[in-house]
Amino acid sequence: MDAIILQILNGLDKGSAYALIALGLTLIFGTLGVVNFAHGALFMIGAFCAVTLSRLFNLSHEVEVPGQTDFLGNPLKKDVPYLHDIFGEATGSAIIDWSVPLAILFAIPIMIAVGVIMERGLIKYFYKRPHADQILVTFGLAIVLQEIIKYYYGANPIPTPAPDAFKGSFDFGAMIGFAENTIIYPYWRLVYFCFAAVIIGAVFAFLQFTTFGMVVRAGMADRETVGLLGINIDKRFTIMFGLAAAVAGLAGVMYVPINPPNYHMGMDFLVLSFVVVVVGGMGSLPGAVAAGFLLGVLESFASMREVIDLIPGINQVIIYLVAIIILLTRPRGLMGRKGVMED
Amino acid sequence: MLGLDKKDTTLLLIVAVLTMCAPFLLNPFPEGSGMAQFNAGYPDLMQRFVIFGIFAIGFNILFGLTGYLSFGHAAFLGVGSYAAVWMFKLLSMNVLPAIVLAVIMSGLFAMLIGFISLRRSGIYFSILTLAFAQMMFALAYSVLTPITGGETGLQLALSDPRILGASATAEGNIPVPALFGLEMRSSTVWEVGAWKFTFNTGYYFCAVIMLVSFFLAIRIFRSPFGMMLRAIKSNQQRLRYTGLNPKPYTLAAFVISGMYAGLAGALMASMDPLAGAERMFWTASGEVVLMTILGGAGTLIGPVLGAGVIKYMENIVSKINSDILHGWFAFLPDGLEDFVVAIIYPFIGKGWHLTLGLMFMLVVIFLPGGLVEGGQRIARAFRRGKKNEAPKAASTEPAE
Amino acid sequence: MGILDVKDVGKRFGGLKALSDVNLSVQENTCHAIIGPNGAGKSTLLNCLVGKLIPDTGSVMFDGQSVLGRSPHEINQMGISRVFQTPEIFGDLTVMENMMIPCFAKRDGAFRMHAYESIAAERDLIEMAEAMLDDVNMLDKRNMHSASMSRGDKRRLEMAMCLVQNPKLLLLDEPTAGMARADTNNTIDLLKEIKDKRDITIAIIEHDMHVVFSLADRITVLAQGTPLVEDTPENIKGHPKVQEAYLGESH
Amino acid sequence: MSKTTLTRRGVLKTGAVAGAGLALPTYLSAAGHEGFTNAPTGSTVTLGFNVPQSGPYADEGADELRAYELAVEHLNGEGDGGMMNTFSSKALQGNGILGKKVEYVTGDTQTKSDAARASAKSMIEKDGAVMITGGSSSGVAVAVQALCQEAGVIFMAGLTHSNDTTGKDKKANGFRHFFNSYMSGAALAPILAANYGNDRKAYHLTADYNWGYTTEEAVKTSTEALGWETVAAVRTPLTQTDFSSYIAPVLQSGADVLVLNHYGGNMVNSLTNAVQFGLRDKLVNGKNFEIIVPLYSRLMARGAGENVKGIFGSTNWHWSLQDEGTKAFVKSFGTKYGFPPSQAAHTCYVQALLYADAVERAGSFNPCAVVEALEGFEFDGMGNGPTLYRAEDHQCFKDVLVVKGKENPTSEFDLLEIVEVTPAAQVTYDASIFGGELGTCNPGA
Repeated sequence: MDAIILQILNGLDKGSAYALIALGLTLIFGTLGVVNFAHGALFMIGAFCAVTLSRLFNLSHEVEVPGQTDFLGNPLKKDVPYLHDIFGEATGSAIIDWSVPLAILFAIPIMIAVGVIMERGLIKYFYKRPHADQILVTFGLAIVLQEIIKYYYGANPIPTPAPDAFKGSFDFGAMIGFAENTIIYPYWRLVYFCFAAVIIGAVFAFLQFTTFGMVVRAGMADRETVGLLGINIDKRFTIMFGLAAAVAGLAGVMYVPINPPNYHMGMDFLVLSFVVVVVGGMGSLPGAVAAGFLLGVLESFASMREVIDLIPGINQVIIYLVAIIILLTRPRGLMGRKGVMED
Repeated sequence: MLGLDKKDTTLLLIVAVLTMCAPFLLNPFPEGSGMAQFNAGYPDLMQRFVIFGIFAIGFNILFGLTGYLSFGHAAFLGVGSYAAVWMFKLLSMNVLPAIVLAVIMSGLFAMLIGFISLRRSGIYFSILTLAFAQMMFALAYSVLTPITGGETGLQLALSDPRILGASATAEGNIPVPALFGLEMRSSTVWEVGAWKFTFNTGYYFCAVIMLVSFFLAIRIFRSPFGMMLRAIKSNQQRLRYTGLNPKPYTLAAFVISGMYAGLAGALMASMDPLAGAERMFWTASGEVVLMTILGGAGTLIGPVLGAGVIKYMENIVSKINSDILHGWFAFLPDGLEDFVVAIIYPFIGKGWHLTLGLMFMLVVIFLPGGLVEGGQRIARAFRRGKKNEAPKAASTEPAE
Repeated sequence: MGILDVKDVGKRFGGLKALSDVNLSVQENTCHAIIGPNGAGKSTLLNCLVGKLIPDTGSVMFDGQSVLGRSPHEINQMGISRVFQTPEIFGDLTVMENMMIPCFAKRDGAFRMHAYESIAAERDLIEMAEAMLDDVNMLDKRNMHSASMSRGDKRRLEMAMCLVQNPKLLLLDEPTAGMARADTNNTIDLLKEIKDKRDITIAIIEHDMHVVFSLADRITVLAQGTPLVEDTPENIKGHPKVQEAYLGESH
Repeated sequence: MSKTTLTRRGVLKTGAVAGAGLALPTYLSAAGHEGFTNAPTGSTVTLGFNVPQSGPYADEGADELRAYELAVEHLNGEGDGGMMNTFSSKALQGNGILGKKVEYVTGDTQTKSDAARASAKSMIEKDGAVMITGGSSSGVAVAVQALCQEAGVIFMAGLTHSNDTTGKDKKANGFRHFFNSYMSGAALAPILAANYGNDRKAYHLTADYNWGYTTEEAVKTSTEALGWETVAAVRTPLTQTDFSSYIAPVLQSGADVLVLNHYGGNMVNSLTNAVQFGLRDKLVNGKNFEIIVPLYSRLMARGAGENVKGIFGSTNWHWSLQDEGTKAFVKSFGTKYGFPPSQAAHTCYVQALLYADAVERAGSFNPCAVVEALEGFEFDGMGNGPTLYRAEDHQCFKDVLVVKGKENPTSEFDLLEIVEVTPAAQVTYDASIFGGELGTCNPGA
């Protein structure tokens, strides 16, 4: 029982990352009808926003440490961040410590700008082009973005920890009456889960309760008619793209303390997020979220020792296996609509 | 000729001449010159050009004609490679049985995966094929290690129990793949002045197979079957109400293109007897999609061009390092040399991916029909320049 | 017994009764029109005839065989060709290729692996297709990209594609919907010509009374999923029930 | 009508040209008249450096490449000579190899066996490389080694840690300086027992591919021999990025040690996740919970940041060693590039020098002569103490370093501290235990 609760928790957490990425992807799919292979790259850029901010905070000048030498025998120099000089050591350290949450504020305008530039500068010319062309151009863009990041940040993962207050884990099992150490859960993952829930809720609320959202939803259902109503769809599409980019970027920012980011993290998530979106059903936001959580939980269960012993290799294929089964039993995924991307 | 019309015959002949003369055409720069870096006329790369050409031609039969975008075609390439290497291990180093088994095996896999995946269309179909291929990759890399060799790949060993043929050569080495004694790796080198041209048995073997594949692809394109496939892409509903069943047609196209992939895999194994699981990773499937679109999906020659360009980038551009760059620009004054090198450096060598990505974007933005469209535009510009007075009837012809 | 016999056909969509107790018999070599107000179930009925939908109850017999449970291509192979409300053609193909596909379907059946043969070698089929194109005055457009033609031409092409198969029954689903008057008249002329020249049975679903009364030998009026009345055009014209059904629609 | 004739004539003409081309075999000359592949003929010799330049190991590859460039400098008599001054064999003169200036070509393995073989082949076929070296994974090493065996050139493996490279998949033309899984296990176990006691319950997370299997096996066997119990061993997919669902059940199992048989990105993520779950703050069975990473790499440790502190592992070499060889190498590398070399850089540098030295001593580039010179070769002064290139499996036997993540690093390079230098004798094993056949050297054409 405790093992099952444990994996459900893990799955929800994994799922929240999948759901966030898939949410942005399906916004673009559903509203714009564009297959965006650069979506993973947006996630990655978000993560590197956090890295960049943390680096900015850590901008330092060198101070010689008396009595110690570096590997070549020269006097050892220690880096002192400028923030320490400006705010004093305590406040300076605290700001550096909180660089990841602060990066959210930093990332939102950047991601929206990236999204808008991408849409206005490139994607807009591809609405009427075949999906194959969209794939090629966005894949090319993803490679370019990735290589630029690699050029400046290298290929290795870059550790960017969470604030000290959120390090470590708490014993969830003990709280609900299980034995000690049976269900432990890291603080930051709880933060991530809540964060994802808030973002998902906000996106839904935005689409549900604003006029803008209404038009967009109508556009997802029937683009031509909305276009005929004389509503400026173009502008709204641009905003949607910015929004999707921001969602992907924020997912990336907050993911940084969970796993150190590297330049190809977007590609690692890309295939998975497409699977999630399709399993959820093309053009369905709730579908994407549900599929994200479902696949996260199933993946967690498949990684249990008992399950692997029973079916060797199941943890390698579970996501794809589930995707195949769902697509064969439910032709349009969990909540897909007819006629979206079926040609 | 061979049941082709004039235009197709010309195309086939051009391709034949190009492939047969590839050792010359791809080595235009004299050995030792600064430009020799751009020579691609060495056996391995020439083999890759034609093998990936075959892969892309086959993929185009499915994607270019029916519009079904498979994102898992590399799985069949992998199956073909594994089957071929197992034939080398167990039966004989002759490439023919290996190729035959590989084509059959990949055909069977394609039949099974196609039968299931073709129950859906559009992006759902793409994801189904992707899922199958990823499952095959993951299993081949891990739990199926005894069959596939896992991480290190399936390779020949001195202890292989080869039924027809020796386990080891007289010198104690592993025998190499051959066609009735004609070793695939054997080459003759022809030195003309500063030029060096390599004629490799394996390359010519692959090239002949590629020409046959290309010829068959032309026949398929021009056949009633090919027309039905294009009709499927155009309007499945009408096709059904015209009394035709699209399912067996798409499945047949899927299996044919899977067999082409298997053939390519077998040839890869024949040129270099190793089969690795990475061959089935989704990026490998993506690569053939990109080759096809880059060259021009639905055209005959496009996929081959696309395959050539991508493989050229991967093998030539990636090998240019900063030393070579400095060598090229040594004639410039020092400061300027460093500046020029600094500008170019991010795009070559380890930055070759960047160039590739930029090229994808530029081609698809400016040449929506792929490289073939680029060629057509150039040709049209020439034609227009030549005879301005000629009526513009030619431009209404469908693109091929 | 007609060539097409519809018996007691009923179809529900959830709680909505789309068709009930439909009985209909189309006689060989006649033109039978099915008319009715919007939502009367005309399209549902048609879809039940061609295999797109399977009725919940009843039977549909064509030429002595049941069509129920068969897929569209099988039903076509039995001899039913269908023309759609908006012309369905192979837009990416040339006019001639559009014509060749039904020719192959007629001769080779639902599937044949003719991957190595050349289309150019099929002289018989090419002649057949050309003759049909000539019949509809489209021979000069044979190499045109069919998507780039006018709607009227597309309609004619679609009819030609159906007719070249020599179907026993031609189903027309509002063939003049959305057409200008001149195009409509052309279509009527074309259909009349077809009717006169060939031994063919036509079932037509139509909204436009002008079309119906120019072509039909018999008319069935459908209202709320049930046949109201079936008679000759002359009798239908003044039939009170029909007027009621159509007046009812306008309110 | 006239058009047709024109075409036909055109075709005939082309055919005639093609025919003429094929009718000139007398001008053709067979390659390799020296009796082996790519025998250097001019005043230069070309070496092929095949390292990952794209993909997750690109930084490691870049460091390898730096080391090779440094080695080439030293071999050609430029720079300060580095380890050539401390190397016990004095055959190298600083005038290239056998008087031929050393040139090199580079290629991108992408850490994929196919791509690695393609780039190695192009070096052999196009650039005339007489030796291929480099790489950052065992899959690539095994694949390229087999290729070199077939082509008749020498392969000097870069970073490859699987037992298979010089075990099951060993080849006569291939040599490995780097240590392997078995040695890691053998070196680590006594230190672990000394620090954590003999009564421990270990939980293994293992990368689900060949290298993972051999490492898991090695660590398991050697720790079990000292009294540890293995509670479970779970395989994780290569493509896994989030290891939470594998880490979370560890505590429940009653284990008090977690062994992460992961490398590269897998290692960074699994270690980060394990620390995130607070495993190291836990007390299980009355003991502190511990984490072990059998194969450490400083470059990768950097990716895991603070999480490596206090975690045991093994490594082939570390720049903080104090022997003369290491000091000389670190000095020349550090002077040139501004930071200390990684273990990957070290092994690559040493391999390049060892090859050059073997050629000098053999007096020939012939692979078979080189193999003979390297087999059973004993040397010192290369940073690892006295070392033997064993003839039976072409594996180097030398001391293995047991290291620990440093608590108070002074710089971003100073992440590991050496806990113990396990003597070579303790990690030596019988050459036959992993099977495989070396075969005979192949000089190629």
